[in-house]
Amino acid sequence: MAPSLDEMIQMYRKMLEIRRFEEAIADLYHRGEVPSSAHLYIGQEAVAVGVCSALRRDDYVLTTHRGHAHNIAKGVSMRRLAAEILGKATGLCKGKGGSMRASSLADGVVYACPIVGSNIPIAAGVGLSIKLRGTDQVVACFFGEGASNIGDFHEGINLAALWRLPVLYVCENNLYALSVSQRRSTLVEDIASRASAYGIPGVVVDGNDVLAVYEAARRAVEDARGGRGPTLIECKTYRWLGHHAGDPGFAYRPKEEVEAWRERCPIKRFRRVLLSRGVTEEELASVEEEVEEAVRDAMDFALESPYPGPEELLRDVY
Amino acid sequence: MAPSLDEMIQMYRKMLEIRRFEEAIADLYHRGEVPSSAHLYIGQEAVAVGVCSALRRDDYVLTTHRGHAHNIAKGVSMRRLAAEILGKATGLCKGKGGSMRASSLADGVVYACPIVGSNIPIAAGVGLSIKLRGTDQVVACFFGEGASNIGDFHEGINLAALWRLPVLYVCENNLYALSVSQRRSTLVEDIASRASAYGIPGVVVDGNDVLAVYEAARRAVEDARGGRGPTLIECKTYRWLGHHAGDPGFAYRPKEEVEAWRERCPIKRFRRVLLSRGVTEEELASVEEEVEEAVRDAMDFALESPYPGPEELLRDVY
Amino acid sequence: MSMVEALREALAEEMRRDSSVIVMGEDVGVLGGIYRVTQGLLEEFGPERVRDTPISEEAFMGAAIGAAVTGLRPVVEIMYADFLANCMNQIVNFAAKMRYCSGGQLRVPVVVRTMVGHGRGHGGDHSQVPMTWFMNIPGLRLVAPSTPYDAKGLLKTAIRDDSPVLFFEPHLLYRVRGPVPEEEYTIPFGRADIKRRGEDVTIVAVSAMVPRAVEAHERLREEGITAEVIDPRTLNPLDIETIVESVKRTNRLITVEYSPKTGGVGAEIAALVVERAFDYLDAPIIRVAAPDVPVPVSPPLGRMTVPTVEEIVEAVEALL
Amino acid sequence: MSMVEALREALAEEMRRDSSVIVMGEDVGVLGGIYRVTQGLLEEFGPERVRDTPISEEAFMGAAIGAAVTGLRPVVEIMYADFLANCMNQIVNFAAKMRYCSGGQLRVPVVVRTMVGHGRGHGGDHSQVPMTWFMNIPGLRLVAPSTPYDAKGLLKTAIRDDSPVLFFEPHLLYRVRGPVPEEEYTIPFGRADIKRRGEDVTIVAVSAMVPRAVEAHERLREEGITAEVIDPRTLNPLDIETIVESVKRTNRLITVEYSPKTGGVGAEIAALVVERAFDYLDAPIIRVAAPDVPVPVSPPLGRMTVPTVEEIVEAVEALL
Ligand SMILES: Cc1ncc(C[n+]2csc(CCOP(=O)(O)OP(=O)(O)O)c2C)c(N)n1
Ligand SMILES: Cc1ncc(C[n+]2csc(CCOP(=O)(O)OP(=O)(O)O)c2C)c(N)n1
Ligand SMILES: [Mg+2]
Ligand SMILES: [Mg+2]
Repeated sequence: MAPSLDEMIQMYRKMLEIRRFEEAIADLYHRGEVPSSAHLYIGQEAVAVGVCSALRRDDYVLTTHRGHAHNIAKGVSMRRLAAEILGKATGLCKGKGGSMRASSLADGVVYACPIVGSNIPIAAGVGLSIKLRGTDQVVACFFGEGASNIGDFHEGINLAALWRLPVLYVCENNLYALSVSQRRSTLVEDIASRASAYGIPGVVVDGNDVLAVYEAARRAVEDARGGRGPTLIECKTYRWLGHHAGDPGFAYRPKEEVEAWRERCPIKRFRRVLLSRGVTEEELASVEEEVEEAVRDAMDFALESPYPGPEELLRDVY
Repeated sequence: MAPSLDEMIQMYRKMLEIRRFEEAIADLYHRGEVPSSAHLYIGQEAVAVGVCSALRRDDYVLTTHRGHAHNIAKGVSMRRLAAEILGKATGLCKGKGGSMRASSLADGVVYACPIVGSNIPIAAGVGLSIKLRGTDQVVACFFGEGASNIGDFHEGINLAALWRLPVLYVCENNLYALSVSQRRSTLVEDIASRASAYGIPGVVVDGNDVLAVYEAARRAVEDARGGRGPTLIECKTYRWLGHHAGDPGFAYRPKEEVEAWRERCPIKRFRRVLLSRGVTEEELASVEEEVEEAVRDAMDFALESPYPGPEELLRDVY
Repeated sequence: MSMVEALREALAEEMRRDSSVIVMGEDVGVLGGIYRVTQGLLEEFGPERVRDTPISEEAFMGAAIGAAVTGLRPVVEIMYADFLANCMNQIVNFAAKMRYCSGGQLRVPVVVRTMVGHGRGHGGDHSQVPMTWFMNIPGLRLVAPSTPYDAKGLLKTAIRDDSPVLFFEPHLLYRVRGPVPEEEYTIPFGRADIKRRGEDVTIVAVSAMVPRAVEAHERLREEGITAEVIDPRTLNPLDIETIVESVKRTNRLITVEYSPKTGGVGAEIAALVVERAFDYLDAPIIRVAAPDVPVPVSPPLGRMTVPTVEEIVEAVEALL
Repeated sequence: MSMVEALREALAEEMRRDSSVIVMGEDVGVLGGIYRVTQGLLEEFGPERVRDTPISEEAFMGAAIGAAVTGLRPVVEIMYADFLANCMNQIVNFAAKMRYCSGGQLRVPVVVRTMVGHGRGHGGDHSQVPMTWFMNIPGLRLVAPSTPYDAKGLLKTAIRDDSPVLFFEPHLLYRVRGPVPEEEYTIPFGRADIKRRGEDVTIVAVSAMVPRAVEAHERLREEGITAEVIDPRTLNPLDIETIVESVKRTNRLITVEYSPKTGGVGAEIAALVVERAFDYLDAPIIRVAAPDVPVPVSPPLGRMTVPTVEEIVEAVEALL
């Protein structure tokens, strides 16, 4: 079941929001406004949006150090997200979590886990809670291909599979884990093939094709809601920039490789699809303008927001 | 390449040594002479002996909480092994390690790791040291099917595979991890199938057929020595007794299942093979007598040995 | 009843009271736990709420956390406290920090029950009393009961608490019996129990060392020495007020634990007492603890790693 | 030269000296480490001895142990000390215990280099100074350098030592420069460095807190107060003799660390001083430390979790 044209325009809007938001954060980072490192998502937008578009508002998401996009795709306020990244009192986590932990339970983004792979068992637990509470929610858990080599991946997916929990495990394979390429971290070609080690389906999709991602996610959601357990979806994609905003990203990647992937821009590509389906240039241009405006507004909000006061230091520990 | 008849008689002797040794330890356990728990290997003898018979004397072994057998199969003194299990000063580890850590570096048994799965990455490291020292040794790492669900399994085998280290990963699938049956711990049927998640060969063998185990190990050793990296060998077998000497082992296993497996005794079975190959009843009877005598001697040695003196308490920490 | 039975009662009562309480861990279901604490729960509450797990400590700890932040109250069993090292990441980097780092959005009502200090020859990696691995981690609650009564009351409090709790059960006391009332009760965190009144010295003993300190009190009384024996019961929060108040009267302090002395619980208690009651101290503080070695299997050596009543008595005599 | 450069020199020199020394960890090869400590090693020593690993802390720590007990001397990098929680099992249950539990058969010459206390807004699970997770673990050596000179000399000693060593590198001091001689040298474990002589108070500062304590010394001198500043340099073994000798002269002690106060390094030092120099103490011991909270990202809050020179000065003034 493909999304409607309206839904597709919404997806386009989300992808663009992510792109512009990350560009703006990169800018703030270089101006020294971001207290932590910022791991940008540019180039991978089709994954977050494809998956989250297949989710309901009351479904859950668990994300990672590279998690701004999943927040945006899930409908979290860009204002409060930007404020969080800047460590402001108006941030999603009052500025205590920052870029790597920015999340909004009210919007279903349970947490961003900056320790690689740790969200995989936690997502199983969210699935367990869904199952025991008897709702028909699902949870999508995002992680990189690098995370697929840590024990949490193995233990967590095995547990979710065994207990047939309603989890989508979404591996964002951007070919690198910091400086280490996939082929220097495992002999396996497709991370999705590891699904067989847990007796669950594994699917490889073009992670730069938002409709392909959407369709894979939609099927996995159907299975999960139907009590048939988790799916491992591997989205082949690429991060255009460095590992984080301060990393040029060329010390360990050939320039040509980066260039080749930039050619495959998921946003441009989807834009062409929309035009071919009859959406007009004008419609898209107005979306684009609205997005720019919304991102500018978010950054202004974040920049103008106050830092938390000292009384916040000792709050929220217990 | 099958073992010679002489080698086969040696294998028979080793299997019998393990059986009688474990029976004697069970006896001592019930008489209160064993300070720790003792995880007995009875029923699984073909695995330790099949694999270790394919190893050279200077090859390495890493074992587990259920590790008496691998020591015996690798040629460790039964006297010093029994003394270790009893916590005596003459033990392999001066009585400090006990049953669960009994090991003898001089005989190539590097260590027994009582935390499930922890020996899997350690074995990778032994393989790395072999590789860098440029010897053509190999290391065999034993663990249960229960251990295949812990992160160490995943991370450790992936690392050994990636670096093409000379390791045999031997999964002793006795169907239970303490009280939890395999099908209540994973959806996967054959643990060996997980090898594909690391890009290495996985082999399933009848773990009660010592010649089948030997042959699988021999091939894996050949690959490992040839620089072609690790193999995951799964040996399907069964422990006749409880998880440890104090566990009757029936609370979680159907009596019929236990009975059925006892019918498939690896020692009786191998005895029939030997007879069919022309070994005489008398030859086997004399082996059997020698083994009984050797085990009795080992237990006497252990019982008569002194405990370590108090000066040992503070030694060996640094 | 024994501590095992008291713990079992606490679990069963809380599971009856609140359907969001679930139990998970290795061998907790069909077998009822290797120490039988969870026996009968599977039968009463069924396999959805009483879950045998694969050998995957990091995963089921993480799963408990994920379940906790979305509405359940999981009680996890870690078979030996040594295996906390296998899920340290989930405990320290997630359970302890998610509430703070989410700006208060998340609550992590997980209880981690675990057995400490086997006390028989199970060896170095199966005998630890690893409370101090977690004392430097804000966000956790640390509970160390020493009687069936305390075990039951504190476990019920732990299950109802919205913070992650590590609940350390001493193997040495599992089978020791003690009174437990019929009526429902809970014990608040952060309230030490003064086991014996005394005027000459304060002994703060932790976990399985409490009955030994009490026995030391009895022996010392025969010599005309009265030792005040305090069981803090929870190490986080720590009822330092009760300890300080006692030291202000006795002017002497001994701590007793069965973890290695260096970096042990006694260090923190000693440092706090020096901070708050320095002028009242008439003598150095003695920390009775295990020697700084892994626990050996061999019985005569192994015994030397668990402080005895004699050692406590001697420490008191050395102070006076 | 900076501490980063000094560490790099130590690694290169030891790798030249002894072909059994290897380096492994995440991003240590092609990238040269995210803090560039291992830069150039891949080029000089090749991919067999300088190994980028997958994101598998438990596995490469275990592999380092396996390699160590069979003849190599691996130096492992754990990118953030917080990730020690991801390989706690291998460190605590194996590296620390294998020598003892094997009755002395095995030696585990592994060095674990790790970055502590990021000190900028990297957040709760990327900022810890987790030394006390390991103080209660016999079998480990704990090293905490505060100058390029010490870092180089101690790392060389660590690599040559037959015991497992956790080597805590303070991010706050990575880029601070200091003199390092041309000639080869090593620094023995268990020798504190008296950074400043003084008569009025002893300040024992750890890791990145050492330069702050030195600065506090300078400020106090203007007020006519002389503080003796001691850097223990290794926490296990701990040179308690030097500290005690100092306190016997100054009669006052302050400890400074940037881990949460509860269960911190200061507790053990305070307890030892009370044990050995009680009669010389004229005042309570003050522990200057981080507050008991996870480290928040927001800059004004984050800054409150790293003790300042002012806090140290104020602590001294409060004592006198
Ligand atoms: C357990 C752990 N080890 C190391 C790190 C440091 N680290 C942060 S992100 C990262 C790379 C992650 O790669 P991948 O999972 O592919 O995600 P990507 O960054 O490519 O999105 C590393 C090594 C970490 N956060 N956690
Ligand atoms: C990490 C860890 N968790 C739990 C245990 C307790 N334990 C010891 S043996 C065992 C079962 C192991 O099963 P398996 O790996 O199949 O080996 P088997 O005992 O069947 O030989 C368990 C759960 C442990 N030692 N280590
Ligand atoms: Mg990646
Ligand atoms: Mg098994």
